[in-house]
Amino acid sequence: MGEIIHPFLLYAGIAVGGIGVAASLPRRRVSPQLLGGLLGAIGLGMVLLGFTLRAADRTPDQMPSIYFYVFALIALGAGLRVITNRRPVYAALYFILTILASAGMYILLSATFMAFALIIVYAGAILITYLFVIMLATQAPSEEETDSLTPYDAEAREPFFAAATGFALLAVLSTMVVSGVRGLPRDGIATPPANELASLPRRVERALRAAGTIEPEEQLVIGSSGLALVDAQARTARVGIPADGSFTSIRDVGLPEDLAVRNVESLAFDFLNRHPGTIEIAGVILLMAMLGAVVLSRRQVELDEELKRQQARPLGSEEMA
Amino acid sequence: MSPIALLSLMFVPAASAVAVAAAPAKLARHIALVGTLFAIVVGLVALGDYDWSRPGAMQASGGFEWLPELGLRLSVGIDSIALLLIGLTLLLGPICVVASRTAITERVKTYYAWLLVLQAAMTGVFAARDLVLFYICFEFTLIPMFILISLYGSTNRKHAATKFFLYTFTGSIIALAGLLYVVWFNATKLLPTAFAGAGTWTLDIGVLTHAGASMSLSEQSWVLAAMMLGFGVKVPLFPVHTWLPLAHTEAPTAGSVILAGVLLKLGTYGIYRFVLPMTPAALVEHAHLIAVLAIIGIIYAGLICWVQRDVKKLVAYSSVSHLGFCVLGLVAVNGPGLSGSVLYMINHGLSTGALFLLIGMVYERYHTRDMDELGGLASKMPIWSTFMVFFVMASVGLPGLNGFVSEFLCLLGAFQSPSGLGREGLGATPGTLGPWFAGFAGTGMIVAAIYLLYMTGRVVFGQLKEPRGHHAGPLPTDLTVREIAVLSPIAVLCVLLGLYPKPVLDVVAEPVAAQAQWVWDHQPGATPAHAESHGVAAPNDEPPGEGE
Amino acid sequence: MSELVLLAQSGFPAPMGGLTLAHYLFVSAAMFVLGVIGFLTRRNLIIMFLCTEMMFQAAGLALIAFSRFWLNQTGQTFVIFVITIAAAEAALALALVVLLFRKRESLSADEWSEMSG
Amino acid sequence: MTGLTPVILASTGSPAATHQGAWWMALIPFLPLLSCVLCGLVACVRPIRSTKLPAWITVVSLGVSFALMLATYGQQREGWASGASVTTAWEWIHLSWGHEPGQTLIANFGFYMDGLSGLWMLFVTGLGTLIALYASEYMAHDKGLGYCRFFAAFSLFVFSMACLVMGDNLILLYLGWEGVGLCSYLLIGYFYKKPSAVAAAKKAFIMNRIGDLGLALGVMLTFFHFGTVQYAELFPLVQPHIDSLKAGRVEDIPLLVQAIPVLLMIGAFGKSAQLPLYVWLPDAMEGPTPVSALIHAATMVTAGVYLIARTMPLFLVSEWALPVVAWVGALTALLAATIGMAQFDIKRIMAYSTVSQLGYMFAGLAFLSSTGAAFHVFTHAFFKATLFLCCGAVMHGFAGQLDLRRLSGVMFMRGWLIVGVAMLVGCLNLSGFPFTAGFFSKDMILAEAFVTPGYQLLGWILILTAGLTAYYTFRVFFRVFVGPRLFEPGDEVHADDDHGHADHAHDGHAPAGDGHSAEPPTPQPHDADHSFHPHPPGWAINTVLALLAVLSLAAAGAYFIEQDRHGWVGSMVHDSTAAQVSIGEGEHAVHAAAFRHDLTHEEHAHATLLGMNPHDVMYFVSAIVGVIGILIAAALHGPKGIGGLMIGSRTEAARSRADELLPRLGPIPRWAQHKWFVDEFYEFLIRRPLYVASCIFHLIDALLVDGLVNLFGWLPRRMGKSARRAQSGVLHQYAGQMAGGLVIVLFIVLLLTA
Repeated sequence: MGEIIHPFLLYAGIAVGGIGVAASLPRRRVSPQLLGGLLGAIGLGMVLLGFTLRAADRTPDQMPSIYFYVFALIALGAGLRVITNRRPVYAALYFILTILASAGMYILLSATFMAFALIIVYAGAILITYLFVIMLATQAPSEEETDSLTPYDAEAREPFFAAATGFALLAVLSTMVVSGVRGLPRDGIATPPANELASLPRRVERALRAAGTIEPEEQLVIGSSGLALVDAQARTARVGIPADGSFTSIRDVGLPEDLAVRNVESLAFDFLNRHPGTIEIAGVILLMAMLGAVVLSRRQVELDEELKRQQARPLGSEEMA
Repeated sequence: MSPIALLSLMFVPAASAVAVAAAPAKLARHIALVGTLFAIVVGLVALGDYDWSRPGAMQASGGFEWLPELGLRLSVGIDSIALLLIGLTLLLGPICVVASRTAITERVKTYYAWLLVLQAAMTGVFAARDLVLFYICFEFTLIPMFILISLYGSTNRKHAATKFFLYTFTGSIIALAGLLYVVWFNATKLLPTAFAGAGTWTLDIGVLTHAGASMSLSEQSWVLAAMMLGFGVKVPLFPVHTWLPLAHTEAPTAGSVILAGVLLKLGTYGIYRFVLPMTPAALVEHAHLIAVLAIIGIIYAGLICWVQRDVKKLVAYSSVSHLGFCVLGLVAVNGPGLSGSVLYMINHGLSTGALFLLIGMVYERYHTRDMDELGGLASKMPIWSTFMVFFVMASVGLPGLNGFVSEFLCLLGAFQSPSGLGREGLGATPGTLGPWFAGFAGTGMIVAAIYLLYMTGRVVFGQLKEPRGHHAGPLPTDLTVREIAVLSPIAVLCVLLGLYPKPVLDVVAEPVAAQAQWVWDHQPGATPAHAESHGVAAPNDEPPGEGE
Repeated sequence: MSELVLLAQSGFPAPMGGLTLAHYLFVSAAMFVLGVIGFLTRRNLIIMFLCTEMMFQAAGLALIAFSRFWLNQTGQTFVIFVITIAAAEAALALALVVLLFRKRESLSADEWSEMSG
Repeated sequence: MTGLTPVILASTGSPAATHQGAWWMALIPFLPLLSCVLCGLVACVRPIRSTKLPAWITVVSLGVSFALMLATYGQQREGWASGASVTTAWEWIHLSWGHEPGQTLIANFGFYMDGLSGLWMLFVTGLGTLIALYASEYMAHDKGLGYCRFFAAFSLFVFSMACLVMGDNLILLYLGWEGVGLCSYLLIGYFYKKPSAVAAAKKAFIMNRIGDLGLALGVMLTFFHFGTVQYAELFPLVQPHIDSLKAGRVEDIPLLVQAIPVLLMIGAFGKSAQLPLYVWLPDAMEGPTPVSALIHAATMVTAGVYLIARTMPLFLVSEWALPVVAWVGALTALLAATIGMAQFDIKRIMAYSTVSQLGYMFAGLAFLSSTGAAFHVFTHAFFKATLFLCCGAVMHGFAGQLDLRRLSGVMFMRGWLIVGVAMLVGCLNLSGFPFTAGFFSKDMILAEAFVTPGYQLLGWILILTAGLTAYYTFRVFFRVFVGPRLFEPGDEVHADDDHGHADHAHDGHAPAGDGHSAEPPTPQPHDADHSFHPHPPGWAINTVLALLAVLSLAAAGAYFIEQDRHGWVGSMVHDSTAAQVSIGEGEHAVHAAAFRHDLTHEEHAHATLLGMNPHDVMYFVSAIVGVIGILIAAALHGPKGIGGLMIGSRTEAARSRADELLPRLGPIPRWAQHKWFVDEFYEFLIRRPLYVASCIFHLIDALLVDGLVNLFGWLPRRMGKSARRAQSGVLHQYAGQMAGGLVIVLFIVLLLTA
């Protein structure tokens, strides 16, 4: 564990963070949210600092990206506000902030498509639905009590127990993370990249023409499987002059240095090529969800509560002999 | 006789059950009656092909692939013993249907449908030659019975049904564990050269019989314990019998008849079919223990009968007592004992079934079975009383009626033992027990007379006593023609089996002798020479009842 | 070929920049735990669902980080799936919440404990 | 194995050698069975149900059976000398499980006819016919279902008895044995509305069952040892043992063989009402009187005698069996006689006298006098039937009155003379009055007691008993049949008006309490009850009584036919399996016990009684004892001046000199009257503890055995109940449990991978 993070920093940070979260959870009388937030931030800082120090020990040449820290702080800080804010609307709004920060981190991780998809789908669609529902499902404020804070929002349930459980979980999880990461190369890359350019013959050809590497009559040679003949390292491609269904004067040309698969392309390639079943399943799930939502939100015949309860009783009260 | 015939014996009731469920309630009992009668017809037609000269062989054996990946086959086959028990099952079918006519007036379809399903399952148990088929049918009898008791029983029926189900189910799970051990043993511990089927994952009962007999004594003992627990609950043997009186008391009449008539026999049949051939060495080693339990059951349950107030409970306890004789005969492992036991299974089914029918008839009229409220019915219901005395006598084991031959043979089997009081005589039959066992078990005959005559004396004889506030129902005072028709075939069979049991004994003798021979041949240290001394020349390599 | 090109070939242009997988995973874990704590402590059904969304979010972050780490897209593909599930869950859950609110005029989870054994 | 080979079967001339009997011999048992079925059918047909048809069916079928028996006798009598004849009706039990001897159980519906069975069957069918005739009138008040039931059971009884006697194997004998028990049960409980009748029936059956168990085990042991239960094969196999006995090698006889008769004997004790299983027989008098006469006096109760006589070879080889039989027989005879002396119910007195006489027969068997026993059975059957039927006639005429203190001078009433004379004949026989049949048969047994070494004491006991018998027999006669005419009707007087009414329990004996109270009842002059008139017996009863009286006297004649072979009975017995021990065989009778006795006491002097040959002197001794008994009875109970006897003193019905003497004897008469409290003793020592045990078992079953089961069911239920609280239905709690569980699981994973 020592080479990833100093254990003291990790566990102390987690403990401080835990105390902070426990302190800032809503309570009927005092809930020192500011102090809690501060403690949480200190805890987070301790842990991240721990990671960064050790990372810097090994690669002193790379400066850590400041954006990561900003996004992490925003994401977790907003997350803390989601669970501590007494008003559901604010909680939802803070959650949007969390998502935005997450999207930032996605971009740091070169997942640009996912970052924007996240913002559009999550922040844009889902959270707005939440806000609608929050507004729908809030009791109208009465005359005398304009600032209607429902009792169940005002008070957290067993905050210390929950925080303790949660941070015990965090401790265990981070221990696992640390011990799991230890054996891996620092920057990843173990697998050779898939030769995805071969699947994108027109784009390769367009890039080659733009770079002027090939003659106008030449075309990219397409193999029997419909793939372009790009070599395994994605350095050269085979081109030739088409004639009567076959190619003549075939030669290998170097690909331009800046020709790279874009994130969205490689994602689409992976998604459609390698996980077609997943799409189907996802589609079915969405369909079912739609049906379910329709069925559930349909106005139902209102049965008297007591009547229902009586009907339910014989089943529930059946004593097993 | 083809396996198709056997499977159709299961199929006919099952299909009738579907028909009952589909048809209007008004027709339910007619369809059920036609179905059960048709099953008898099918059985009789199939019987035409039965080769009576080889009663010991598994006839009509064969089957279909079911789940070949798991080694499952829908394989069936019967020897004469299974044949007799299937016959009993078929016979009781229409009797139960007719007997339920006035007793069941609500939810008729459910009732008859499950009754028919029960019959199909029971037939399957006796016909199965595949362990899984056997076990499925064995357990499947529980569900219809559970429903019959819990829907159509008397006041405490839910409790009784649950107890019945859980008790017997627990028992048979344990038995299954023992049987699966044999399967595992056969597949992993035996060389394929040992015998045909060894070393494979097979569920064929014949192969497993062979495999079981090759286990070591301690393995056999554990398997024996597991199987005896499972089948013992079903029989029921002494310490695990308490579900039976409860279930009988609460069950509807037809349920009691089937329960006593056939379901209890599943236990003894299981002992005969599995325990004896699969664990021969352990059985001979521990036969004393089982016999002691059986004898305790005979006397203990008999004495308990004496203090019962509920007639049905009395008869239920008497079943425990009676089946003690049956188990005693089985564990004696010799010709008379086993023949007696097999005969006992049939006879007990007839006489106790009839007693339950009679009690049901009184219950329909008076809505009570309490001996304190009923008495002296002879003066009001002479026909009923005549039948009652008749079947009581059959149950007591009066010679000339069916019970005697089997009871006597069971005791005779128990009597035979090489370790008896000095063996100088001609009694050269090997056996596991001895005269003392027969002597103690014989006291059960006295006890049976005590409690059954006590019951007869109170209910049939004496001053007429009827429950207060009794109003005559739609039924006439004495038995109707329908009820007489229900009882008469059983009575006729009782007399026939009592005076002329020879046909049954003849067909039973061969498989039974082979079974006993198998057990004695598979004792540790048994040699063909030893087998010679038991009176059969050739060493017995085929499991009893193998081969078409 | 430089490391950057290699990265580019896989569709991951940006370098990690002094950060490790552990950074992201820790943040993800912390976010997940916040979601757990929120689910455990808050009584408002909607906030509880928000918390589950936060847990999804945490999982998504971890998946993206892994995706970056192994230089393949499987993690991102999975995040699409996670978002799908989250959307479906949100639709159903919110429909349920509306339904429940109609019955009891309250969003408290404590109101609904009919399943007690 | 002791080298018993089937060679013995071939030995011709042995009584066990058999030959094929005529097919119609099988009709002898089956005609009564047919009659039983027919009676049942009659009961089903409403128009003829209430006629006397069942009685006629029974009488005719029994009569034909008797005729067939006579024909059999005539045809086969000569053949029996060389062996029995066997007719097999069908194979009953035939089970084979191996090829060695002893691995095949054969018990056919086969009928075995030799002298012994012939003798028994003659009086069973003959008496059966007569008593059925008697019953046709006696039971006439009950015409209808009950009448059918009575005769069906009656016929079934004769069938069972025939199976018992004629069966060619022990298992068929057992069938008959239990069958007669069943019929006895059904007929004792004939008046099923009377609790006492039902109880008596139950008692009889259960007591018999105890004996039956012994018999069944004996049969099994026989099969176990000899590998057969068929007489034809069995007795030759016993022969070697008898030979070794004769050769003085008692120790060669295996213990197992010696145990067989001990078990068989238990059965005999039960069926023949011997100590300790005799208590059912007096209670059995609850049944209709014809039943008492046929079953409980003449035939069924002699089955035990038959069994022992039939299996005499087995008994011979046992060291203990015959001595036990002797002692049991003698003690039973004495005990029953003492009880009989103190009873007031005349039918019960007869019952005790039956028990007592059976004791004689058993003793006779044990003294190796099968002939004596069989002869006594034969004569006893006639005179005891006569006595019972006379009692029945009285009961019939006086509406169930049986108390001898309430009846007097019956013989001199109009229409009762035949009954009285028949009664006198019976009493004389029973008392062993010189030159009556009973006199000869009893003497045979008594004399043999003194011939057989070691049994002198028993002989004296039996002589004493003979005196007591004479006393109590004539006590009845003097009290009831002679003296001043007086009667009180029994408790059925009002039922007299409505014959055939189902509630009418005709045969009830005196109400409970009366029979036991030492105080004589207050005499009520009969004219106080104007509505009652005793009705004398009709033609059927009179005919039967007269016939029986003659027959019981004529039975003595059997003693004088074939005198060289100890009378007709002796010759019959000689031609049977009981033959080995018939007296006067030349080779003198031995049995194991006697043999031992001889070994220990070297002197083997010829037995004497009072210095003379016991057979000669016994005529005088027993005659004197009998007459003394009668005189004492006359002195104590006889009416004044009857028949020139000057010693009688009774002038009133209920007052006799005996009553004055009674108080001086202290509590003994009361004890005797209470049957020496044997019933109570059994009640407290056996029945009550058994019942208590049953109750305890019932409790154990409900609490302990079932309790354990319920505990096994309760445990998971309890666990589930406590685990149920975790399922609070509160979402947060579930989530907390999940989170906590996740922590724990991950922690464990961490520990494992570390």
